Amino acid sequence: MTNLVDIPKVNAKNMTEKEFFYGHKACAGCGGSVAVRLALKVLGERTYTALPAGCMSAVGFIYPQMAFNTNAIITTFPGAASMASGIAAGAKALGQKDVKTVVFAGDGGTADIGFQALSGMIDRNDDVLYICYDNEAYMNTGIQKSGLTPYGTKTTTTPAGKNIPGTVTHKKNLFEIIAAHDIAYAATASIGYPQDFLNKVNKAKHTKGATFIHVYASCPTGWGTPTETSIEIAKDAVDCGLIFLAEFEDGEYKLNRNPKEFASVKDYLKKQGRFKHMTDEDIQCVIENRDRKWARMRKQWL
Amino acid sequence: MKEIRWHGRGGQGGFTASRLLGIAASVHGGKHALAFPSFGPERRGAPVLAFTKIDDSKIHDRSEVQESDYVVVMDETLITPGFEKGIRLGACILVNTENIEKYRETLKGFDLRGIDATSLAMEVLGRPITNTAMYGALAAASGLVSLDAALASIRTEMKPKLAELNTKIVERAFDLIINN
Amino acid sequence: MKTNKIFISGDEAVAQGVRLSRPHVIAAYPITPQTITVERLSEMVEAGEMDGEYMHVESEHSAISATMGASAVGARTFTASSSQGLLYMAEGLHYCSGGRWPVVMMNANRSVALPWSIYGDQRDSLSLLDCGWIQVYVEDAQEALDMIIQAYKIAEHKDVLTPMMVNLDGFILTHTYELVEIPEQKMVDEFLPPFQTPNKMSFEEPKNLGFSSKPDDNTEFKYQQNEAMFKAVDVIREVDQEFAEKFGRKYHDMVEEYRCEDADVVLVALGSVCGTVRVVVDKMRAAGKKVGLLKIRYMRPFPEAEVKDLAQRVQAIGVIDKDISFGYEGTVYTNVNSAISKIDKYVFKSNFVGGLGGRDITKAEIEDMFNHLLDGIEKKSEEKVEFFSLNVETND
Amino acid sequence: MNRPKHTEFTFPTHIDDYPTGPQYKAGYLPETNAGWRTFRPVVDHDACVYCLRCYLLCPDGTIIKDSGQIKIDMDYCKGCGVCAHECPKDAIEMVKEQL
Repeated sequence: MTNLVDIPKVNAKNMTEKEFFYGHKACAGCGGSVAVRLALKVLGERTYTALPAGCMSAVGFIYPQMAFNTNAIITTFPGAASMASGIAAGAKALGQKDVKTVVFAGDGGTADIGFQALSGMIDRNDDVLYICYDNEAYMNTGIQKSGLTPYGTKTTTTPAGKNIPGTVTHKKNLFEIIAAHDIAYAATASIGYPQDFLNKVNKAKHTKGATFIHVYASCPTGWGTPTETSIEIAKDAVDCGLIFLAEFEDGEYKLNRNPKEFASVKDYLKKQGRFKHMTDEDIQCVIENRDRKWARMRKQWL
Repeated sequence: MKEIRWHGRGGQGGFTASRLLGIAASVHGGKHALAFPSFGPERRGAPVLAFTKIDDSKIHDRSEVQESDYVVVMDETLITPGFEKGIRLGACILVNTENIEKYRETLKGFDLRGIDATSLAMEVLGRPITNTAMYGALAAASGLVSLDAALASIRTEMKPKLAELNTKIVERAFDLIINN
Repeated sequence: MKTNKIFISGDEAVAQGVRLSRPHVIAAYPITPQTITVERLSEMVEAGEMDGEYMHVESEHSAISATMGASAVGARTFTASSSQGLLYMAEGLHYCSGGRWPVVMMNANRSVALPWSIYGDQRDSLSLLDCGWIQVYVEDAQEALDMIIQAYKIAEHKDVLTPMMVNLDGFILTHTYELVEIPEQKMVDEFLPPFQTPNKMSFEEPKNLGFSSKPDDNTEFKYQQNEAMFKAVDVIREVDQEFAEKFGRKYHDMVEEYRCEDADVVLVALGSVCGTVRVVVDKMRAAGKKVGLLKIRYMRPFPEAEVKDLAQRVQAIGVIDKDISFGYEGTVYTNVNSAISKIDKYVFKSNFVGGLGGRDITKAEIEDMFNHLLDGIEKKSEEKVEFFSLNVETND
Repeated sequence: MNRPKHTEFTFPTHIDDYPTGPQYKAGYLPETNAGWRTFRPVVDHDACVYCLRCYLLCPDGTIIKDSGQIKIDMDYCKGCGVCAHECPKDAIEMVKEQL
């Protein structure tokens, strides 16, 4: 295995000028496209990209407009990981060297419908980097609840009203479910911390076998935020502790950021249309859940 | 066409014997053969059937065996009421038993042949695996395949060490029937 | 010609055909009665008799996804399934044909739940007739092996680029052992060239695959796909001819007529039951009855020309369906009927639905069908769609 | 070529003009996205320190490094304003598009 310490860092100054995701039809200010664009710049030319049904495939490949300036393919909704596995197996069988296969799938495509295939891909340790860009709902179909939609979120299938305060379940603990497969490398990230994300993609690129990155990626359309704040809001989520930055490597968890104090959860939520309806009680529920999670992570991971 | 029905218990090798017969008849005997188990999941210990069809020309008939010409019973406890259904009158029924006479009354109208395959298997293999003994006995009783073809099928199908023991048992069983 | 005949099952014959075709990637999930095929393939990979990657996928959906992915980088691929597994692949089957990836699949024809049944009928593949795959049905283990090799050549042909499903009846073929000739690797290599396709991602010529199309273009892509299926008819003929010249076995292209040349009535069937029908035809012919068999080999593309041609020559046609399209009739019958309706002549017709969930189809039953058709041409029986071999009385 | 450029597209007139199946040249762009903008970014190069934060974070990758200066591909900028909002020197201003 490559000594990860020796990998040259990729940053804004030295990264390739090539754009691999260009001319796409994503919403203005789309956080998912920041994640896809940056990851592909780290991964480079010799990459096969697989995307299930979802925003990034819907905005990328509408004949004749081909926005992936690299080899890319749309997969079935449940079959992103398995098609990527097949690509990696095909490339190996054909003797192709220095090739990486990457998946970009949304939260629904990853934590819900695509989960079985993802689990199989990790189990087989196929040479695929699976990146889940998490915007916390099915955005491509018009904002419906997924397994990664957090408590309190108003979506079109979890409307907030007098009787039900929007989504009543907490986010599925995707990162630890993935880590429980004893995967070679997994990480969480946020486009609000782009250099951290670049570093993690770079690490995954140089790790043979199955790797996974869960990147928090804002959606101004689904979240009810101004387009220009997409990066800021993804940073706020980390700063208020609702999203954490961590890695799982060699069987060990690592918290990349462990702030003494969190920024205000309420401020983060109230910036977004999807949480506008939340009462102080609802917000308290979110905070308590965050604190439970952090207490456990700090106890077990540090 | 000759149709052979094998009675055994899951794990006793009845289907293997049906295939050995098919191999002997086709690969080593120049005839055509089909061999198949009673379809479905095989559970250890459960009563199971296997079949072999042998003919001089290509066998097209894929329907179930309804009039067996030969029946091999690897374990005599498998002779239960209704056993004789689907057996052609006058067909040869070969039973692994110490005493074939006790079936004369219940299985009237059939050509009954007995062989104590269990003792033979214990003597040669040291284990009560009777499928190849019954196979050798059937070869002798039916003349469907020659002894040479039967022995050749064992060598085709089994690894050398196992084949050595099993050719011995086939020969012994063959002799027992011929000289009986 | 040097021959090598071994006594193997239909499942094992398929595995031999796959080995000889040298796929780069095999992805499959076990399901009775297909499992033995993938077990044998795993053993061949383990033993170093094959170079391909064997992927232990976690479902049939992933099996078809993985083969598509591998095909999309230019790899030759194989998968296998049956019944519930095939249905679980259904999304991928449409996807694969639309993507023009010439994946080759073996399907062990098995009943579809509920009630659960692991035994054979053809409802699995026939209910997926419209998913854009070439579908061939074989009659014995030798044909199964030979058709796997042919399937790659047909599916990968530049005018076709369409996936192909080789169907063999569960248990009756998959689990029955018979003498099968194993072709020489060298000859298969000469017959089957390496896989080439424009429809792949490569670093020399990067591509975006599997894109969306707007209403402006979608129909054209579907037209193209349909055209490719029609072109497959010619390719099937060429490949079968070339195969016959090379290996000495000919499978009569789209259909095989058995003793139809002067027949008054003909039974149409798919797969292994054709063998039993042959036996009955011989018996009835010996008794002076002018009966014959039309073995449909390909259900897609459908042998319309062949069925019409036969209908012009005979007075009655019966169709055995090991399937039922609930609320109507057997699927094979619907297709055959559609072809017959295009000729300007009355043909007495009937549909015999049976063999469901593994029930045996007996020679006596087949003889009854022929007699019904013979009566029909003398106006002594009526056209019907019936479930035959029911064990109980019905309300009709 | 570092990024694909807008390319004229000839619409198929014969069925054979279509690719065999859904596959096409990567990075082929018959359409621009310029029409999506209400506001356009305008860079004050004197204030810009070339930190490249805007380059890094542009969702559409339209910011170009050009020997010490940034340039913006206005064919594909959608005017989201991320660059202006994230600029630590306030060197980018969003101004209303004029017809």
